[in-house]
Amino acid sequence: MTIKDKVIRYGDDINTDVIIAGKYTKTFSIETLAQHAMEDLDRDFTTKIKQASIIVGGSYFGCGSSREAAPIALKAAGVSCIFAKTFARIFYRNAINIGLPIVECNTDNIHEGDVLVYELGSDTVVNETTGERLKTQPLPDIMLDIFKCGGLVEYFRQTGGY
Amino acid sequence: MGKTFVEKMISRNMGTDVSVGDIVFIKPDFCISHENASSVCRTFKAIGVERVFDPDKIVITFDHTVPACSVEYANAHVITREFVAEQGISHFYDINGHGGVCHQIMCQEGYSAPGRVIIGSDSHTCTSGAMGALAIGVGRSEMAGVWATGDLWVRVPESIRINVTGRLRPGVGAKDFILKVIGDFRADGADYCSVEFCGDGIAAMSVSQRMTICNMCVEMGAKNAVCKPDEKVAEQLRAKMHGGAYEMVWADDAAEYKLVRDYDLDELVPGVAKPHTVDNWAPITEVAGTRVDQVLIGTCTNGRLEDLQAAAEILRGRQVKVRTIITPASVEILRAAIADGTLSALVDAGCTITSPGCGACIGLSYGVLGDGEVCVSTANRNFKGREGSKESQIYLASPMTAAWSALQGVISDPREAYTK
Amino acid sequence: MKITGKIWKYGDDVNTDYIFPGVYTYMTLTEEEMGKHAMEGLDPDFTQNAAPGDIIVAGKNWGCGSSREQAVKCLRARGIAALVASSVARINFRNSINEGFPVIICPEAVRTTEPDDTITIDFDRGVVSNRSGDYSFAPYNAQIQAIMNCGGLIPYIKESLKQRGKLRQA
Amino acid sequence: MSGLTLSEKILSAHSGREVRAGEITFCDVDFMMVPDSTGLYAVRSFSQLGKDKVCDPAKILFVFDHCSPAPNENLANVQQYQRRFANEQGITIAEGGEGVCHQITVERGHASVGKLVVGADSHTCTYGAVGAFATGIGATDMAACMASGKNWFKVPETIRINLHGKLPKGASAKDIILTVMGRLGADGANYRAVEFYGEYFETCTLADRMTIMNMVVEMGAKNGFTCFSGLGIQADPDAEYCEVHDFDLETFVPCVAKPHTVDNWAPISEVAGTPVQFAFLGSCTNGRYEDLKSAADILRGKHIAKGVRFLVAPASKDVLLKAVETGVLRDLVEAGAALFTCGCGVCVGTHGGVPCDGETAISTSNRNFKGRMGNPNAQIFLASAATVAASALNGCITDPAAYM
Repeated sequence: MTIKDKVIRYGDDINTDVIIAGKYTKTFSIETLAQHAMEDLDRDFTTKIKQASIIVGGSYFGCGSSREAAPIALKAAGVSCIFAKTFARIFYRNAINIGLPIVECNTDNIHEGDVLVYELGSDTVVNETTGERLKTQPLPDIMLDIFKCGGLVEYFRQTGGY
Repeated sequence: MGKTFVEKMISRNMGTDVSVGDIVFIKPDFCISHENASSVCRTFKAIGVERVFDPDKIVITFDHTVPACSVEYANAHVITREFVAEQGISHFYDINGHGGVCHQIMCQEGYSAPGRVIIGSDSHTCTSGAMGALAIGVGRSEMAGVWATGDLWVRVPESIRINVTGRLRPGVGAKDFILKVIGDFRADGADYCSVEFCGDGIAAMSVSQRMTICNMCVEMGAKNAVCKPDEKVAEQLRAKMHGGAYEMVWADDAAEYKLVRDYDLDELVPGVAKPHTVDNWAPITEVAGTRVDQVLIGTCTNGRLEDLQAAAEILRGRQVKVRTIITPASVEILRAAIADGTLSALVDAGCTITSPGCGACIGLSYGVLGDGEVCVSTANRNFKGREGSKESQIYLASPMTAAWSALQGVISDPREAYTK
Repeated sequence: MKITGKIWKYGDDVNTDYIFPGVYTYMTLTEEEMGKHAMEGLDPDFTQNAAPGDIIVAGKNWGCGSSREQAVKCLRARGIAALVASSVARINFRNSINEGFPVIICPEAVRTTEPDDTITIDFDRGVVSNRSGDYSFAPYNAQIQAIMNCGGLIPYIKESLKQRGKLRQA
Repeated sequence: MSGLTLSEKILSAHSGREVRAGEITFCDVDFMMVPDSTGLYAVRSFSQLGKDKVCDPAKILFVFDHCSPAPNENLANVQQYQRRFANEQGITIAEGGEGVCHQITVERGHASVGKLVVGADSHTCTYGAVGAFATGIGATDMAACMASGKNWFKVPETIRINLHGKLPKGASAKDIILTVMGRLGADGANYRAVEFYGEYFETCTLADRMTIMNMVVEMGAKNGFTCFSGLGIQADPDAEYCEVHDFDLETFVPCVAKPHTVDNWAPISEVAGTPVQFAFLGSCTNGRYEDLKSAADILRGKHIAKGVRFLVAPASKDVLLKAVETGVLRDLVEAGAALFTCGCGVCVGTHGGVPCDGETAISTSNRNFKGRMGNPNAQIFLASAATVAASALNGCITDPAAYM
């Protein structure tokens, strides 16, 4: 599967409280989560996401709490993939576990509005706007297996568990 | 012809004789508002008056949403704080370790006293009748009018007299008495009336028990309720009082009543108000065995030290089977419960303590009920959805019944606690 | 003055938690927002479909419970023209007067009004008319009528303060 | 080959083979802790996995602490959903008001030396204070773990931090971790384990160690250990560390993390005098008896400043009872503190003690992100229990040293 879309650019240390505030996380309503995603960081996010589905961050994206509602909210809002220099550990696991593609690469030269093209699982992402080709960090095998199944629940259903 | 309590009070306040049915303007000695003060402030500003009629006669407490459980509530508190500062209102109880439920503060801090007129923008303002005051609940816009003018229009009401004899038996509380009265009168049985409680049964009760009784009279529609003031009230006021000298006022012997009823406490059994109306009384034996998910002990009805002590006496050294929430009616009560070991006994027994205030009673936080859950509550209302889900059920009961039921996990007769 | 409207019929003891649930009570809402939650605790059909000019017909002890005046404001905000009840709980009655919301006490009219009725209230004659007949009700006391004539307590207070020269000049 | 770090040792013991940093390994998990904040997703994911029963209910604890007693109908139902699942499966529930999950897990001995513990909460790393390999995971991760009793782990590299000398008066464990974090940065230990060493740990309390371990996740760490002779497990002397940092405790001072990031460190002198309207003492970071006592020692016989709201939420019932028994709670309440239900309370902004727009809060908790306490228009400073108490007393950020 290939992802091709425009970029919404954020900085370093995007934490889980701004991705989805604690007051909204105790719900199964995907709509509620989608509606309040990034609310405290970027009031225009829900508008922007209609034009651009790729989020690019700096280092340490998703730091903070272990709330799985953070990647769920972004996925529900329509985010197709997140690129960052580094991700916080729990967010990284959570994103893969719920089937939201995330990729580590050097994001320094990616800007708001750039168009990225990425074949899921490949080791390169192309910035169509600048022509730059960026190396991506491969997923560990276990995470790749989980991701290929579409998430951890599906992985368990298909493989019967660890 | 003699005068009832309320006729006497209004006549005194007006300086002229009034009789039932007259509509007159009276002047309050103290006005009480809680979180709805923010709305009162807004309406007050809309009226266009610069200053409140008397900043020393206005009391404001935060109790319904403390500490604030959302940004909306937090910001609403600010509106009141700013108004309080601007108007120089000195009797203000913020979240700073001294407040509590407004009605508790009125009695505990000695704003309410015999012969005084108390107006509150809360229906349970009638609680202050336990102090011998004429205490009337009104709406919030109305309170803005009082803040602006110092006047309140009232219709001089008919009166009901309830003579109480006998003594409460072990396991039977003042709450059981008032639940029975409301069950008998029904939800509108005292609509627009002033209800007077007297007799040796009332005289034998503590001020705290009288507060439980007066508190709930609005649940049968009363405009106000009052217990005959006595030395017990005077003693409490000697310890702590605001405002000037007060005067004991009581009805004349020859006063005329719409209704007179007699109750004998010796015959009283523990009871509950079944869902979903306060007048849906049943003796405890009828509902014993009903599954319970949550127990709430507290509120302006039964959140005083005596109530917590009664619960602790039953719970000490035992473990509750269902989640049991204790919400003291004021910080002062919490402090006393810490000092005398009541709090430790309750916590040891597995109870959860929340910040003093209205707590779960109003369904705004601190123990909201989920779908299908059953709560035994010492609060004053069991309307559908009152403490959360519309699919939940609330049984109103005494602290003894609540505590004993918490131990069994089903509604249980608290008299067993005193025989076992 | 005379009003005619489609009615919403309710039973006895409709309390303030039904008319305006507690969860909204301590939110700073506009009257329009209050209107959106009217009767939410009891009747979602009303909350969805009540229209301006409709009239509520209810049994005894309407509005019992809390002192929350939003239980009147929300109805007025929805454009409800009046309430006809067998009796009204004290604080709710006061709040209605203070909001300038007409409340008519007329047990006979309540008893004979069918759920699908349309009724007419003639305030000048003091008569409620429904399919089965005309039923008279007692007029307001003069003091209360004075408040109602001003449109509620706040305008009334403004008016009387103006006359007493106490109101700040805007 | 070099020796093993503590993380390598414990993960090896749970893998049935020796594992080294960088490897991915499947381990049997000793204990799983599930709080109400993430439990709803864990339960839902579990119900989708296709398994009927959890691996072993005795290895699992549900704790209702993030929003208990329930603040609204939705959360009441969310808790009921988890309660039903736990009851069906025979899992123990710590009900609302029993305390913060991490405090309870340690108090009840579920986390102890050499154990492998996972929790569906990022601050699970707190249990490194008692020598457990403990790390936070997400809800679906937890569901898979409850089903299988296993999880996969990437063996972390370890950063070694040596603390030299003695801590000056006024400074505390919280100041240590805030300062270290300020130096290393919020992602300074991302994916890694942290081992703390130093004379300090020979004499400090368990509460101090828990405070330090609690916050290692705020610099990204997967887990951590506070190492001292009595811990019961030691890293090999020749273990390999990816980084080593040395700190001189003598130079440490009371400090804060300024809004809106945990590594936005400042010495107290830089921010002293900043007005505060709201003070919070509690949380899994600093809600223990020792914290309440250090605040009471400052406030005893005094009263907090007018215009300040000071909320105190003991981390557990045991903490509350001890504070009652010793008079500490009375001192706090008499000084104007408002008691809040044992649990996460004010820290997470979901059920009580939300600050107003434009307010400045000083808090003993572990996060000061924008909106953390429920209002994005408030400012949060993080500090020690003593600093929070001194600041509540004066109505502005205050160096506690003068009051100690």
